[in-house]
Amino acid sequence: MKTESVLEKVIKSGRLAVTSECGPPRGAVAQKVIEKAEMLRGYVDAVNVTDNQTAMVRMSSFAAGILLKQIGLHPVLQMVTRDRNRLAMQADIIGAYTHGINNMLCLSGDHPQFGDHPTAANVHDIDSIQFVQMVRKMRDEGKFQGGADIQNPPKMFVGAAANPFADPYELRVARLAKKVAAGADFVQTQCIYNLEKFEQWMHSVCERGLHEKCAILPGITPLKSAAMARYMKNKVPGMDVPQQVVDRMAGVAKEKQAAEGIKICVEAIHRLKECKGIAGFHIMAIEWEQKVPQIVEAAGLYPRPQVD
Amino acid sequence: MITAERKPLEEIINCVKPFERILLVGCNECVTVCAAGGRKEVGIVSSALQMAFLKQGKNLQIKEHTLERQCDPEYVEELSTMITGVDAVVSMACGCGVQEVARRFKTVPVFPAVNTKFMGASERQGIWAERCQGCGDCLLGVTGGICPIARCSKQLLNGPCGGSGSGKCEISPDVDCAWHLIWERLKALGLQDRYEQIIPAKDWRTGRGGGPRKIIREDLAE
Amino acid sequence: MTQLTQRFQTREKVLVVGGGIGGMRAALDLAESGKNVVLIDTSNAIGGLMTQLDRTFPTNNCDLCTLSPTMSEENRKRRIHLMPLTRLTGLEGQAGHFTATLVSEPRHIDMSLCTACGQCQRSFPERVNFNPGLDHRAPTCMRYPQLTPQAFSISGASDEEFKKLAHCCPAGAIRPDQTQQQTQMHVASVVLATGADIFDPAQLDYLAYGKDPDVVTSLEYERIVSASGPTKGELVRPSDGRAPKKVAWIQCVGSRGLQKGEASYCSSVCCMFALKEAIVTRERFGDDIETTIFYTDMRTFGKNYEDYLNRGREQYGVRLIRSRPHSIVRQPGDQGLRIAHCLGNESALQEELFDMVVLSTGFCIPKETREMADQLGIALNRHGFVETGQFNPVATSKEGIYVCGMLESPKDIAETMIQASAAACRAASHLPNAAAGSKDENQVYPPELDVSSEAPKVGIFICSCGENIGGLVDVKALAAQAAALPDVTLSEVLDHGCSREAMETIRQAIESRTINRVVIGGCSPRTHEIRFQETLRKAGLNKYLLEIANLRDQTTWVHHDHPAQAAEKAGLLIKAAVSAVKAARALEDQSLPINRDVLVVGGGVSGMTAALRLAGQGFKIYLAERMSVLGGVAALVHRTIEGGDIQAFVRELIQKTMEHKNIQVMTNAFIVDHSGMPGMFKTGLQAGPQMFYRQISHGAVIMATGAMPSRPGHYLLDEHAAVMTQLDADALLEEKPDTVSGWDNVVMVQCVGSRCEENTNCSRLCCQSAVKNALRIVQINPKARIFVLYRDMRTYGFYEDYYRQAREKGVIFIQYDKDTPPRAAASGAHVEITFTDPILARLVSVEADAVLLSTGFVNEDENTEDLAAIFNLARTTGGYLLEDHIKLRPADLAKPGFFVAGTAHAPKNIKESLAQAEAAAARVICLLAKEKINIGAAVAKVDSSKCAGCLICVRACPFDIPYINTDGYSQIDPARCHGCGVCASECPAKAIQLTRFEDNQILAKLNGLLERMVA
Amino acid sequence: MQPFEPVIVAFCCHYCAYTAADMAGSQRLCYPPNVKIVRVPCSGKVDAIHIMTAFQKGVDGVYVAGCLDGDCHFKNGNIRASKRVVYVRRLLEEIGIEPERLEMVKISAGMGERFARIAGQFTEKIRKLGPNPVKRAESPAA
Amino acid sequence: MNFQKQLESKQFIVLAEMNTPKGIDVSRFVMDIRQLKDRVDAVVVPDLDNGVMRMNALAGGVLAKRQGLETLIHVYCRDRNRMALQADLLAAHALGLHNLIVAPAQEISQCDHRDAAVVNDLNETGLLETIGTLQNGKDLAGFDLEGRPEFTVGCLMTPWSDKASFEEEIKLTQKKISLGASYVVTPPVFDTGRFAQQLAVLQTLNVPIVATVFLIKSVAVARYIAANEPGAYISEDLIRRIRKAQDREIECLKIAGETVSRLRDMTQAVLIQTMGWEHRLPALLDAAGL
Repeated sequence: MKTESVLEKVIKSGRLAVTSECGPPRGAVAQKVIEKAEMLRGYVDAVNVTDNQTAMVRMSSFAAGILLKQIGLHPVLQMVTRDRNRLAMQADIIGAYTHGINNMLCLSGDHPQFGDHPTAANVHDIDSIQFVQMVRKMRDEGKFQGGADIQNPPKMFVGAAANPFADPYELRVARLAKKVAAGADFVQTQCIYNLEKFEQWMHSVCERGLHEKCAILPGITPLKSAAMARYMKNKVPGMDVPQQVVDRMAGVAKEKQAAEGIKICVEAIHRLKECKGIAGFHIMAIEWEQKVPQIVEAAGLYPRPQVD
Repeated sequence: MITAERKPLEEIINCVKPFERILLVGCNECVTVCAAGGRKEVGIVSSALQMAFLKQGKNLQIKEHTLERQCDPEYVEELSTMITGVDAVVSMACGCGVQEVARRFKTVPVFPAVNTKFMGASERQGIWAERCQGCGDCLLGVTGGICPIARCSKQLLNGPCGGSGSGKCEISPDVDCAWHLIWERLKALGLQDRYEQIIPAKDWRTGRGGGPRKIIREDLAE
Repeated sequence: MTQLTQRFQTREKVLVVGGGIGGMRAALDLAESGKNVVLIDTSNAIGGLMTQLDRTFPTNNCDLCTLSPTMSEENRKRRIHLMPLTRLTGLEGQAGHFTATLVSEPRHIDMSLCTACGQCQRSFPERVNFNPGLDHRAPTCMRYPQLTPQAFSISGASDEEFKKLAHCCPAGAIRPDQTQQQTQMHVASVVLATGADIFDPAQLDYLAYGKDPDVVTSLEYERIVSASGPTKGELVRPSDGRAPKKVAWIQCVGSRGLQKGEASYCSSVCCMFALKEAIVTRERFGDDIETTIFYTDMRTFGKNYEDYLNRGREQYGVRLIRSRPHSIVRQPGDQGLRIAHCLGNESALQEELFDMVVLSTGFCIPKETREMADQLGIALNRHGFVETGQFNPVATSKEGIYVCGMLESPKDIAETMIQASAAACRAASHLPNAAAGSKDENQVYPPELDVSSEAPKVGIFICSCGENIGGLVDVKALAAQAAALPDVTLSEVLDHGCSREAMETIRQAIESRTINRVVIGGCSPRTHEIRFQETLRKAGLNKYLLEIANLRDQTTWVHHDHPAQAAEKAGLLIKAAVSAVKAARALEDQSLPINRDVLVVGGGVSGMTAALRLAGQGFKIYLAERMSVLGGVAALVHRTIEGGDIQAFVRELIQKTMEHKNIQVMTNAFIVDHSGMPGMFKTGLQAGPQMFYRQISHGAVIMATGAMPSRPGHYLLDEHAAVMTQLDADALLEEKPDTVSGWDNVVMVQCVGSRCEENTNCSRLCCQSAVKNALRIVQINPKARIFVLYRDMRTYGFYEDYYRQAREKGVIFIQYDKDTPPRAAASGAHVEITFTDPILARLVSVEADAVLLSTGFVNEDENTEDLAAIFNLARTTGGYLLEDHIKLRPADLAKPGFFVAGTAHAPKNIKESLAQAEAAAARVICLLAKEKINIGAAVAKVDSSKCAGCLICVRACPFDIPYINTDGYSQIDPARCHGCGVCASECPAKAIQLTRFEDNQILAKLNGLLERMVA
Repeated sequence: MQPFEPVIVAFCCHYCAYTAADMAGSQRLCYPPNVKIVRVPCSGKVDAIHIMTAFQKGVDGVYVAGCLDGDCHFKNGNIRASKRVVYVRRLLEEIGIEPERLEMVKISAGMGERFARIAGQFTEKIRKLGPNPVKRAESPAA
Repeated sequence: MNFQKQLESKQFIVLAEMNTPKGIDVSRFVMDIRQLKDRVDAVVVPDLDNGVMRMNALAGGVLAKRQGLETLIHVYCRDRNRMALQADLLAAHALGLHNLIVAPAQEISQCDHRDAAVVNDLNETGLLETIGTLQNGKDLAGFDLEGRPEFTVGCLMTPWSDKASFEEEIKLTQKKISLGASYVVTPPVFDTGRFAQQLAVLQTLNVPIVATVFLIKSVAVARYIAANEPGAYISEDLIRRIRKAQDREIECLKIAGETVSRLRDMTQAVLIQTMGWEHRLPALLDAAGL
């Protein structure tokens, strides 16, 4: 074991891991975080806490992560390279670790243009791969990025994101390889709707043996409505929603669309369970956390293993 | 070249409001080439300013002049004969020129009339695009001649983010994904394997991170 | 005249015999297309008959005004060697290698010294000739003011008289001892244009001509009403000098006659001539003058002439009486002349008194001309006119000798002009190819003064343009106001700024007052700039030191509702022009190579002939035909009235056209777009069946789009099998002549679908077609009774012979009125035609086996309209293409670079169409013979000290001319620059200026217009 | 007070609009004398500075008259002119001068009638807009 | 968006036909295409259109694509044998041209090189099969290809003059669809009313319909087409409308524009043919309200 992380333990145990996510509120309301997280209790192995998701200011993932930790859940600290330079990032990492947070996801972050502070400086002192590398070095070599030794280095289970669909497609596996080489322990992917294409990607991932060095957790997001499906298809960068999925959502009555969305997502989990190289699922029910237990149960991922 | 864009006229008008006589100085270098501050733009801005003031019954006197280059003191010196009797100077050069003029004429306020934008190239007639951020440590050699610092929205040095589609950046379909370009270029050069080498975190000291920069050529410097 | 220059000693020249309008046109066309011409005339100056006309039909314009530019085109004079008082006495050799013998009479005046002051003539009017033709009426002014050469001649003077003449001549130019000279000359070809004489009515004693002073010929009448005539344009009776109140015209004097000395043919122009004189009389001398024309048939068959006839009758109240007067007598005690005549349907003789009688005399060929023809060995027809081929309109029987104008047959000015150009076209073919171009040598101008360092001294000339400007604006006040502008040296008013005198005034003023900038206030610079520029050059000034304020087209003509503001605007425009001209600089012209390819639209006989003539001269032709085959309407006709085989001719023409290496034939081709200017047009065509779009670059266009046989649904046409058109009958007679042998009664109806509301004009051809078919029917079936129901038989010229022949063969011609047309009713296999017999004055019916309708031609409205819209061409109300000048430029369209041939212009027969096709070809050659088209002096110039090398001009230029040179500056080749100025207006460093339109010039103009508004 | 009579400058391309203006003349069509024509070889020659200067000098309205689309004698000068007019209109707007005082019109050489109509309509429009604000501010002082 | 995605999106697609020059001066071709950027969804480059020898579609297509526009090219059988066709298809793919329209070829007698040899090694359906074979990674001889090209293929319908020929054409088109054509391009539509009647049948083909709009440029052209194109219906009213217009050229553009906008509610796509007046396309699109 590289870390104390429960998530790492579940993965190493060979069972399919389940993570979910929780977006912190836009205000100093700790209760909101706790309410959302409570819905997930017992159904997931770790909860991602997003960092100024979609470039909108929210409670810091660091603080929200501590709140989760306090109620006994296992947060995955998300951090983007957009808002902090390498000093601030490392400071936050050791800070989080001292509060017992031992998972993190290294991201570059959405462009400020999409958010509520389009005039903000777009820092990107380092990029996401350099970030993964930095966290890994802090853990394994006990060194800050600048080369100085760390007293009691933070032992983070390091995650990275991957989008199997973004262009150029042929670079997708190579990019994952690069992240793995940089030190990613697990990877959570973009929401998967185009299962066939994902499977192809996984096939290439496995061909390179990347699944052995790194746990791959495909992202699963239930669609709430046909409108959401269309939006995801047309408006969200890097998203691949096949027309059949949109048609299927649109094919049922409006009030039944939510149920259909969950059905699609459960079917997807069932199918991907069979896919070689999968280490678990990252179920992102955006502003719909209450449905996660239902999905986990229906997908046969309940109960969660006890590893502690 | 350095690109620039004329400031909104209102901003320039507000700057010169308190004055009666101004000297409007163009520059025959980069800002001419990017059609922001050459002789022609000087004429247009001069005319616009005069009209804007005439409307309020004020006869703003404008001397127009365009220097070969505003960023060289020898050229700036040309203005010394014109500066007398002038209340303010409006420079249509890039930030370098404005500062150079201000440095030379200490008693007269100097206002910029253009916003200096970036170092870029003209893609086509009338379209200029950013190409370089002057980071002081060029890595074009490993990125196939395309700069991810200047041209990737997130300054990613190790590959595209997850948001690119059809070769375009997630921030706008008008922006090429720099990494897409890099990748295509590397492929064309048969250098795909270069991609998987991780480019380490950048030393920003060679850029603005290291404070104001200066180049000294010992052999040339006096 | 100067001695023969070297140029005229070469074999490569054309001899033009006769200096009337025909000869002049031919000479000018040849000269303009770069050929050398020797123009001879027996009189002391060129001009011929037309210069004696006061106004020409149907525009009623003053001839002098329209003709003078043709005569004084001085820049062409250098290719025309003029030999007055000269006749052709012999011609040896063959086409391309003739040797002509010319004999010149002495003038007894040294032309290099004569100033045309007229002193000699005032002293010895009997011996000094200046105004020939009407000398017995005591000329008091020059024959016409633009006479070329401006010269007198002396004949028959005694030694004593010569002495006195020498004494009175202030220039010392009298040369008593000059003698007759004979010259031998090599020429490649000859154009005969000696015209015809006017029939002398003195031979016909019943007309009282020569006995009574108030009986005059139409030409004499013309002189009487002419502003330059003996009465200075006052209409007075020769007998007592009183203004006449009743004037009569008698037609067909010396034409269509059988009496002694009369010609049997029709003189073709007299009807229009008389009508014009009657209209002008009413127009100019008052409504209270009664004008009456006694006629046989009103032959207004030319383009839009029928409209003119209707206007004369309806608008001007010209009285028309269909009758041939019996006698003209002045009985004692009569206040006037008594004309006795009978009306058609009444046997009683009528008498009426007139104050003046005008004889519409015809034309005949003088004896001397016939002798000359004999000497040249060319065939004449039985009337003494030069014989030409049926399908070869201006070629005489001898190769290399061509003919035009009245000498070929009686005709009006427009047709003379067409033949003259056609003759020029043919005559030129014996010289080296025109397509090779000719170097345009500059007229010798005085060296240009360098005024760049002088302070501006502006001369302003404000033209009142007759009433056009002066009528609305007080030009004197305008001139006075302009005189007060800074730097103005002179400000004057001119009456007609574009006249030769005015130009001379300007030139002298420039020289005497050392003016270095000129402003003209007048008409549009688009039309007149060139002429004023010429004047500046003659005065030694660069032609770009000129600015024209458009006071007419863009001021007085468009603001006649606001005279005060128009005057104010005129003042401002002058001021702006003064301001701009001060910023003007001396410039040199740039030119572009001319595109010599020609687009011919329409593949009928006219189009093909024009194409072949041009192709033969080395031009490349694009022939666009909208149908799938060539041939046009002529392919439908079998015989000419003379019996010529049209089909064989058309077949041969098509073959030659298809095979010619210089002709690219495009069938199923439609013109869809067009742009450019003469010498560099671009036309887009779409050609089926592939609908391939291609753009053709060419220098000129010949419109030969034709007209179509009319087929109006009258008289049971297309309802009853016995009813057909003359064109149908032509085919029937050719293909199934036997059908005719069963015909007992044949009725032909004339003017079906012509001269009516839907088509007001005469179709010109139908009378000859009817006569042609009648003669052929009679030939096959002599028993057939043929009735021709007509309104006016218009068998003009020699076609009159066939008309008479038909009458002699028993064809019955019955006149009907427009208001009581014949009627047709089906009657089994026959058609019953009912009409009024004017002699019996009752209705008559004929059971016709065949009814032949003379349906004439109509313009194909949709097609010409489409083309006119695309090419931006003007059309007549009947839809035909509108020529530039109905008389003088009948083959030129109003749009420069466009020419017209054949029935696209107006209905005409094949021979006439062919002549116009050749004329159009000649006119095209005139345009395209130049090496280059001058594109003016507007070129982009780069100031390298300002240039930032930004490439903006390189990218902006629509023609890819600028480039960045090795020094890093933009460079623009002036020879390739088109002068649009886009680079100048986009240059961010203001390093580029477009000469002629430099910023300071435009700003100066704006200053002039706006300066008093904001200090 | 005298009614306001606007001063209008029309920059006319020699090949089309200027010819159309002459054509209006030969057809004796009336249009307001307010319009003063400045001949240019191509509408693409009309510099932004020329237009600005005209307004600075107090003109009340300007229109640039070029050939119909696709008919430019110099290929695309008229298209450039149109773009430039849009650009200068924006400048005018920035300094508080009604952009409607400047227009681009397209006329072929044969359209005399259209020329007269546009002259009339444009004059009417400017008459309604009133004097050029630059001149307006100037005149009480003058 | 590539053309395949455009088709899938079910949005209204506007295509413009851009003919290559007969010659080597491509400046007009390129300029005309440039001004269509953001105005049309894709351009179509025909190959030796209507039997006129000109620069081939492959070169034209590459030039068009370089201007940043999605590009479709024609392929046809008259002038090339199966080797040349396959080679060109591979070249097209390598050069980024992934959209094909399989076109019928003009009879050689109607071409501008009437004496040229006619190849017709394959026919239209054979060509469609060939494209399918290539997409499966094989050539017609059964050899493996390095890499598999992917094309979006459409087919052109030949004009029909009556019911029988229409039915015949529908049958043929069905076959082409079964062989891989994923959309069809109709002959020019002059009268949308008449077209509406045929549309029901066309829709049974179950693929996107691209209706062709042909720009009539003059009365003479209108007359010619009405007389010579089978099934082309041009009403007298339409001809009168052109004749009465103050500016015929603009009226013709308007007519085509209006046809485009009417077809907007009827078909998924239109193809505008201007045959030489490509520079007028922006005005036409303006008239269509696009």
